[in-house]
Amino acid sequence: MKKVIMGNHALSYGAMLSRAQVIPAYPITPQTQVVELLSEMCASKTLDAKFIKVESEHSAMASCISASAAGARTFTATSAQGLALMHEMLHWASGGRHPVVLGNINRAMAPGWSIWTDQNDSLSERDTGWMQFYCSSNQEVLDSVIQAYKVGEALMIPAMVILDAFALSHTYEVVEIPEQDKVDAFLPPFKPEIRLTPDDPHAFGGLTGPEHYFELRYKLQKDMEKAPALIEGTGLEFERLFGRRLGLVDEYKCGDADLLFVSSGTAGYTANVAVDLLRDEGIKAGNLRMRVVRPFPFETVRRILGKAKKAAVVDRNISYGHHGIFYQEVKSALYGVKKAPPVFGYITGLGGRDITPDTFKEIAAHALAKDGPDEEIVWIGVKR
Amino acid sequence: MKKVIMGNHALSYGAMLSRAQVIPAYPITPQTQVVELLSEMCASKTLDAKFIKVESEHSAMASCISASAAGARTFTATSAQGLALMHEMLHWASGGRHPVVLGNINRAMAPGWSIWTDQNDSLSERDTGWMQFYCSSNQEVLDSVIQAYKVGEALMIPAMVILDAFALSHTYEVVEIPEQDKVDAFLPPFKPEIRLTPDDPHAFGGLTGPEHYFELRYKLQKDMEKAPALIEGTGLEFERLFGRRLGLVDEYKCGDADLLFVSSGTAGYTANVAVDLLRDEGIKAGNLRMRVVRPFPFETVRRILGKAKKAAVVDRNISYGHHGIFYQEVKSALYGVKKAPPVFGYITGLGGRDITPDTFKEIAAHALAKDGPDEEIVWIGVKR
Amino acid sequence: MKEKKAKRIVYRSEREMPLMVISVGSQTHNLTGAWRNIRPEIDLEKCLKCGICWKFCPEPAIEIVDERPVVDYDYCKGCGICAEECPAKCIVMAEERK
Amino acid sequence: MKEKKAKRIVYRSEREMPLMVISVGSQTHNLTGAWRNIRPEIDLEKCLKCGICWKFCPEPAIEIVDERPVVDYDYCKGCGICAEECPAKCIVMAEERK
Amino acid sequence: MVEIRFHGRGGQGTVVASKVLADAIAKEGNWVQAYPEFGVERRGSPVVAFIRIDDKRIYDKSRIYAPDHVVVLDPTLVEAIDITEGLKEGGTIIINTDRKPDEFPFRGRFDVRTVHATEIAVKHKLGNLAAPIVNTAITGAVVKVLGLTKLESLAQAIREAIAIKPEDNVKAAQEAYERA
Amino acid sequence: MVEIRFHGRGGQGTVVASKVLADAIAKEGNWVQAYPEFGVERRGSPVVAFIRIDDKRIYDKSRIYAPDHVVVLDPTLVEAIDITEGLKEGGTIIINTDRKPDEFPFRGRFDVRTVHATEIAVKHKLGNLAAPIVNTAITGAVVKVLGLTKLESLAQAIREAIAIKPEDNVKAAQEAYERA
Amino acid sequence: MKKDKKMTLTLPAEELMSPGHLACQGCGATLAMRYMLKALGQRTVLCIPACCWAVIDGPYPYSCLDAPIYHCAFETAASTATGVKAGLEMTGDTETTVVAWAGDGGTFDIGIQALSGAAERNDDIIYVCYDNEAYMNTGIQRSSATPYGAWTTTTPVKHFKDRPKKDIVAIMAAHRIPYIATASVSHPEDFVKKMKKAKAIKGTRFFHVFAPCPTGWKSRPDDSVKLARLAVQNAYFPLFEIEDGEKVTINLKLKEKKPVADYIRLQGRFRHLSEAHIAAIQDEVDARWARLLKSC
Amino acid sequence: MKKDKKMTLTLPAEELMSPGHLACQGCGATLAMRYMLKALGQRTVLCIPACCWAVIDGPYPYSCLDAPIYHCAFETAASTATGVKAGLEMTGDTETTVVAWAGDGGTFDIGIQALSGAAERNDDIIYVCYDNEAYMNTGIQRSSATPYGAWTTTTPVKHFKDRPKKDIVAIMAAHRIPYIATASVSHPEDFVKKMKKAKAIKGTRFFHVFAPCPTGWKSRPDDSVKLARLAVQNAYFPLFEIEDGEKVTINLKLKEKKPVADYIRLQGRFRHLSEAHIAAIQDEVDARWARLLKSC
Ligand SMILES: Cc1ncc(C[n+]2csc(CCOP(=O)(O)OP(=O)(O)O)c2C)c(N)n1
Ligand SMILES: Cc1ncc(C[n+]2csc(CCOP(=O)(O)OP(=O)(O)O)c2C)c(N)n1
Ligand code: SF4
Ligand code: SF4
Ligand code: SF4
Ligand code: SF4
Ligand code: SF4
Ligand code: SF4
Ligand SMILES: [Mg+2]
Ligand SMILES: [Mg+2]
Repeated sequence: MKKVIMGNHALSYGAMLSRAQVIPAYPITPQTQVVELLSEMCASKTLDAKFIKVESEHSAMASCISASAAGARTFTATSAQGLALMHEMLHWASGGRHPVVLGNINRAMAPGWSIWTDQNDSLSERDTGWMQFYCSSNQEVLDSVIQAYKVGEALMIPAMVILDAFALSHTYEVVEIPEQDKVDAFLPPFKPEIRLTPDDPHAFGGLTGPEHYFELRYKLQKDMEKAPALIEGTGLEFERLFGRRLGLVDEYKCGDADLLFVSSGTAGYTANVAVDLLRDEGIKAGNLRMRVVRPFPFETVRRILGKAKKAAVVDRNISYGHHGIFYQEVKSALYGVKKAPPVFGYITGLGGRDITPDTFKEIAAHALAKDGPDEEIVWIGVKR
Repeated sequence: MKKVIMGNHALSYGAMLSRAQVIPAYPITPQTQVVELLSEMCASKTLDAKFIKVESEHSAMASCISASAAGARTFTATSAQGLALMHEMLHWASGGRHPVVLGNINRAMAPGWSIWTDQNDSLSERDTGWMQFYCSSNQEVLDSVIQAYKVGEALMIPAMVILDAFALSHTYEVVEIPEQDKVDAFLPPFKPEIRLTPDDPHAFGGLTGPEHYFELRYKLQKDMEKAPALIEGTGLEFERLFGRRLGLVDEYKCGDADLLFVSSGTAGYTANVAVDLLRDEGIKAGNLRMRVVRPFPFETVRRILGKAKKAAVVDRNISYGHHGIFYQEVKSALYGVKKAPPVFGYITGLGGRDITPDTFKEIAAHALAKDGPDEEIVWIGVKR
Repeated sequence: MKEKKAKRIVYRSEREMPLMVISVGSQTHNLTGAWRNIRPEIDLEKCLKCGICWKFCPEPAIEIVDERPVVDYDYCKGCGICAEECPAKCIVMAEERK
Repeated sequence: MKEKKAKRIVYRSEREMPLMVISVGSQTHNLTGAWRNIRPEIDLEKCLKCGICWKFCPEPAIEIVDERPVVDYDYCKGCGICAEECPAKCIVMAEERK
Repeated sequence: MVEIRFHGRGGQGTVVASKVLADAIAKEGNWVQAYPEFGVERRGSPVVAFIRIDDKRIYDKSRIYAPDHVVVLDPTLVEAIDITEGLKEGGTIIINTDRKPDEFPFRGRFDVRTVHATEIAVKHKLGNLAAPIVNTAITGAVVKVLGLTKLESLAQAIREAIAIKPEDNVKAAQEAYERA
Repeated sequence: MVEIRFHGRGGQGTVVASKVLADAIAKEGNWVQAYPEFGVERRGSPVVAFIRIDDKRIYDKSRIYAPDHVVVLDPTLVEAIDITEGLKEGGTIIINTDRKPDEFPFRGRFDVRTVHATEIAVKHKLGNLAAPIVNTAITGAVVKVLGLTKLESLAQAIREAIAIKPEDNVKAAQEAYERA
Repeated sequence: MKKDKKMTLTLPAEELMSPGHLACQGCGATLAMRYMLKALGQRTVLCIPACCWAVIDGPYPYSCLDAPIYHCAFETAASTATGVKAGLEMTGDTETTVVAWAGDGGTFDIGIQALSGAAERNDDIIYVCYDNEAYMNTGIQRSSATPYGAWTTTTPVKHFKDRPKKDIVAIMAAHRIPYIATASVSHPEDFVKKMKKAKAIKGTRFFHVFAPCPTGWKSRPDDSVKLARLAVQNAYFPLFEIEDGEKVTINLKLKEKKPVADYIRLQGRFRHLSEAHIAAIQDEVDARWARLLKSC
Repeated sequence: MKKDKKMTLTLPAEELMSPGHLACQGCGATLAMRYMLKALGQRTVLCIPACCWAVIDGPYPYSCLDAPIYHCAFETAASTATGVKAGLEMTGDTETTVVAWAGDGGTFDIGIQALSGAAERNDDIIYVCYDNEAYMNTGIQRSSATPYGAWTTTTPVKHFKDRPKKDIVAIMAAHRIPYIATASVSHPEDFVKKMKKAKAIKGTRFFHVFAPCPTGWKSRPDDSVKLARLAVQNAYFPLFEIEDGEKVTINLKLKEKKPVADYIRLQGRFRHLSEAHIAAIQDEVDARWARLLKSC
């Protein structure tokens, strides 16, 4: 069934169709509609889940974790300050191997208070052991939630589905809502091998000395390394059932491109518009949209970017005292790759400053005019 | 005056000599001695400061931030879970431009509970806009606290002084405790231009729309970019007064090295032992110890590593789904540098697994046997 | 008290902005009269000078000028509390011109 | 009840470990008798069989065997509570051999 | 690609109007995007919403700066703010008012249409005169004037979106369609 | 480089012993490192501490696995655990006990020395027989046997480190020095 | 009009809040701020966490208040105020009053830990909770201050709030802080008087302020003051003080209580309630009032 | 010895805690756990945040308890328990008792928000706070449960704790949860009885358990039970229950209270206190006891 829904509701539908069982959540702009609809669904029994009206995001994630340990499929959603308040518990979910799924609306971090989009909230959680899926359309949001459960539960690793504030969260788009029975066929119930139950009593997460900790974390990374192939495979399976394919990245006219944008989120779609405009002007541009950031798709990035003449990485985020985070990671991935292209790093759109097709055209003009980057960071659109 | 003190007390002495005025803190192993000594100092008036016995680390950082806004020099210390619980407030301190200084004892993140060292706690805060100083001796801890105030207050950016759990926090070493008047000469009182006072009323940190947020964050990054030179300059000034020099990095026999370790923390000193052992065996090894990670010392790293034949980056941390964090960032910094060497990435010592001179010798043997890295991550010391 | 009816501040460059996220201007540049679609009109003849309208205006958009209540239409949002609370019932809420 | 006096578990490889940080063995491998430097000795002749020593042992290291209290010295840490609480004063804390 | 901007007040359902319209348009198979102004909406304060329509997938997620048309739900806004900002030359302006198009100063540069949606809403008992709910009524006028979709699709979209008095809302939209 | 391991029980001040000794050694200009076992110390449980001494700056921050000497504060530990683990062949073992060195089974492989620090401590009223505080006394014996520093430096270090009855502690150390 | 008659102002004339702010029409929280500043004067630092007031104040680089404000993280009103007080004292200012100003969500829920900590330390701050009975700034979600029976977007009509309102005053009283007061925007003179009294006390002082919200309550903007008054008069929100956690003084004695139904019926958020529900609410109010009387 | 006489066991024989655990000699917290499990039985899930018990249980891959445990983050005992209960229910297990088991620091301080939230929602969990009156696991720092006068490493003798102990029971009573009880390791039969009673009640149940800590109190390990008993007998820690936040029942009536000094003098942490200080403590205990009697 096709419906015009907002990005936030795409998250709610995703959780509903995935039959999330425990949903502890706390409101924050611009996420509120996610939980409002879910609480409505629980009240009206459209969804057989326990909605827990926690008193903070910290508790939301704590409850997700322990409900997951008890064997339930769990969902929550948040944004910016709320995600940040969960930080300790994000480490916990991954270290404890609890495949929670969290919807995060990308919003700039305070202070000053902002409710507008940038990626610093979620990217500053890149080291917490969660998978991260960045979405560019409401359809992708909904589909990603379902896939995140599938991949996450197979690997026992939690996953975030991420969308831009307003530009996606509050934007209505046409979305195909899959049928429940088809989703059920794709995503079986969550049945973890080990769970918290008096039938098979274990202590979870006790004091772990230097003799054992290293190995447990090694396992986590090794399972993370299985994720890229699994995500691709899951994408294929999903395509067979639903006709839509999502992979680690989304290539738009990359094949013959002289200049490749590396982009993400809603800007990752706007970039396509710029690619077409540039091609109209005779410039062979392309766009590599990064959907999955954790695990980082090393091979895919190397394969695609390895062939480009130039790459322009567009970051709506920054690691202060370093570079844009995609820029940093793309360069790192390409290091040592033979004939890897010059890679330029651009920062734009922080705190909700709009990113338009013109932004990309300005970036293209800059990158095309130089042989290689001569500044650590190129700022686009800042009033200087 | 020379004293044999533990690393935690080096933090306390650093804060005392810097005349910290407000110290909100919460205990956590292995940091407790820091706050115990400070609370003792406040009780006995050795230090004229307000010690606030907050009920959580989140509140500790919130109180640091607002006391700093009110114009006081503030200090706190924590570790692992405590640092993680501060995460939202870490973003706040930097975004609000409050030069708080925080001592962090590197401890592995739960679950399982660990009290032993690795760097994931602080490195997973690398994107929060704080300067980060990693220490290798108790002397360096004490000196770094004083320098962190000097640099931080000049730029209005907060700073972390970081030391390994037990291997430094609980290890007693000989430390030269500088005289108070010399420290006073080096570090003048904190007098921010803008502060929270009814004499000049301003609202701090209000809602900041897309028209302004970007520029404010641009300023933060631009000031961060001033830090490397300032840290070097401050190190020189400190050397003139106290006879000890600390810079962005610490080079040990790097000049002619065929194989350069890139290391940090206490392992960054143990590496020196391995360098000597290897040189005894005729292998020209060297060690580049990273003291400052934020701001990332791009130029210094490029200059020193650009000349090496091979580099082996040793990470006591990991960004799950990616690489060791130093490995990632060093490669990123070297990307596009002509004749940059092959860089190998090793992960070892998570959760307090010991890193010994032999660990480095094993790493050297591995790196020397290959032309270039053929695995994403080389694990050292994991029981497989 | 900050400047009455302050101007909107326009920064053309980051260099003009203070280092910190701090306020340097008053909200009075924001003429919230535009929010109003009904307007309070005070019949001063009936007024008791009790000050209740002044007391309960949330903006505040009622000033005391020469010992009588005056609505500042630049700011009055038209909530109607003054009319509701006026003991003399001498404030009426009239429709704004459509 | 988990195995009495369980063995210490030795993992030689990460593959032997469960995926999650969970317990799979009992703490009884840990013979806390080594912590003791004084040892409770029960004079069963005087014992009232009241069970109070059993009740208050924090380990618990006192078992009821054949209707009488028996200290398990593998675990008794020598805290002395049993001796302190015994109403018959029939438990004495003796020094461990030095 | 067609881009439309809606002007209303916080609490008047401006976003709902744009959303219902988007819904109706999607029913005909077009691609569509609708979004509110990205800000803080306060009861009474002027607010804005947008829709973007195309016959192919819409990749552009940037904001609309130069709409083709403007729809004004609350006539008092015409004086309070500049509703023509960025509007393309010759664009249509649809205003809920009892006044005539030529009473508006910007009449020359733009194609001004008026419809008394408030009257229609009140007639169909959607709110009251002090607080009429005009958002569905006005969509009828928009569909008529701009011809973006069929009236039947609009009616369907209203039925699906509006929980309280759906049929009255449909009727109001129909009447506005006829009278616009 | 000299490396020493201390064995005691939680609550007995084992770490303090190692720290005081480090202090005393540093007073003679040597570089020194002292650290406890990196674990959870519980009242009564066996605990360990270490020191590492060199005449140049000590870069090595790894743990000590093969000490040159071992010091045992609590004699009951000799039976409870393996205090010789990793100890270098011929290394010295200093034990607080009233027994003779040749009463210990490992006598052959190592150089066993005994001193009745408990008696000395009790004599100087450091704790009581049930809970004697032997940590300072034993350091006197260590300084005598291993000759790492001067007795005067040890006395000074004890005075600086011990807040309660410093002089009695110094005297205990001196007596242990003499009797060791 | 009697030209000669002087205007009667029952509140201090000084105005530290300027118009142009971003509150909705008829916002009770805005009145509360206005009254508090009249009582405390300009030498006051405000710590405001996320809540409607974080927006009402105006965006960067503006502020509608003439007192300094630290806009702080949602859960940190109390710990921020504690820090400000310590910072001011250590830099030589011991006079300025430091106020934490938070909504019910920021107080009853996400901020209660920091508040409890400050109260336990008896930090020298005034904590004001303006209570509009839900998370309004994020669009009307339930908080633990939301009363039984109310609709919010997270307590939909089909499953309206089924737990009673958390008794924050009792919780604070259990902390035995020197001063606690309730206040209502319908009784500004009482509000100002108690706030001035609080200013003179040292230690942690707590205000629970009733602040109607037409947007969130689905009430008419012009009813805001009336609703607040009704709540006082029907003992839904009685006015009282507690000193040292023990000494209770009722500021407005009620001879006969108005029925709660009058109050309920003016608000859209209660529209779905049956007579039986309202009777239950009346019972609860009666019981609370009886407890209060007993505690004096 | 009378060979024929049967042993008298006043507690259930079932032992769900095995020896080999890592508590100090004479640990009261360990006794508390032993008693609780005797009362609740094996179909119990424990949620244990950072505290001594996180260590006592034993390191990975061991546990000294025969009930499942979720070792959770310090501040999350209550929210973890809430999640476990929800997770079990949604997977078909509605029988298992879910217990949050936390120290005083994890309850009075860093965990109070999660606890307050759970209580407000009346989540179906038993929350047990074993109170050893300081952060012991990290080496004896003050918590808000540390009593007036006590030394800890953050309340040094020169500046000993100068604030009274937070009244957690009053705070929880203000939440009006169905069941609250105090218990002491010196009175295990009473403890077990009340715990069994609590097990049968639905909603949030709170236990405040007195658990002496020889390490932190600088007391003799063999005095642990004696200290707990003295505290009950001198009304320093009276045994009582509160139902629905209102109905108070004193479980152990005290005809005459022993002097507090006997209790104080056995503990090194109070060594520095003068007679005057102790008299002040006695007054405070008397006042609290009087309040308790009044509230019945
Ligand atoms: C950590 C965190 N979580 C959530 C939010 C989102 N948030 C901002 S204001 C608010 C509601 C505030 O409610 P209340 O305190 O009652 O004040 P009101 O808005 O009603 O005035 C919420 C949930 C936030 N800013 N930070
Ligand atoms: C966020 C966080 N802060 C601090 C700690 C360190 N910590 C662990 S246990 C503990 C003290 C616990 O005290 P309490 O709850 O009273 O239990 P007890 O140790 O006394 O049994 C502290 C401070 C932590 N684990 N997590
Ligand atoms: S209508 Fe409202 S805003 Fe306008 S003057 Fe009256 S009270 Fe003030
Ligand atoms: S409330 Fe009415 S009577 Fe009183 S001053 Fe205002 S207008 Fe006059
Ligand atoms: S001495 Fe303590 S541990 Fe040993 S048996 Fe007696 S009570 Fe148990
Ligand atoms: S306490 Fe004493 S009398 Fe009672 S059973 Fe034990 S040994 Fe026997
Ligand atoms: S939502 Fe309510 S509290 Fe917030 S500004 Fe509007 S009226 Fe005031
Ligand atoms: S420190 Fe106290 S509570 Fe903790 S294990 Fe030891 S005796 Fe028990
Ligand atoms: Mg509110
Ligand atoms: Mg405790």
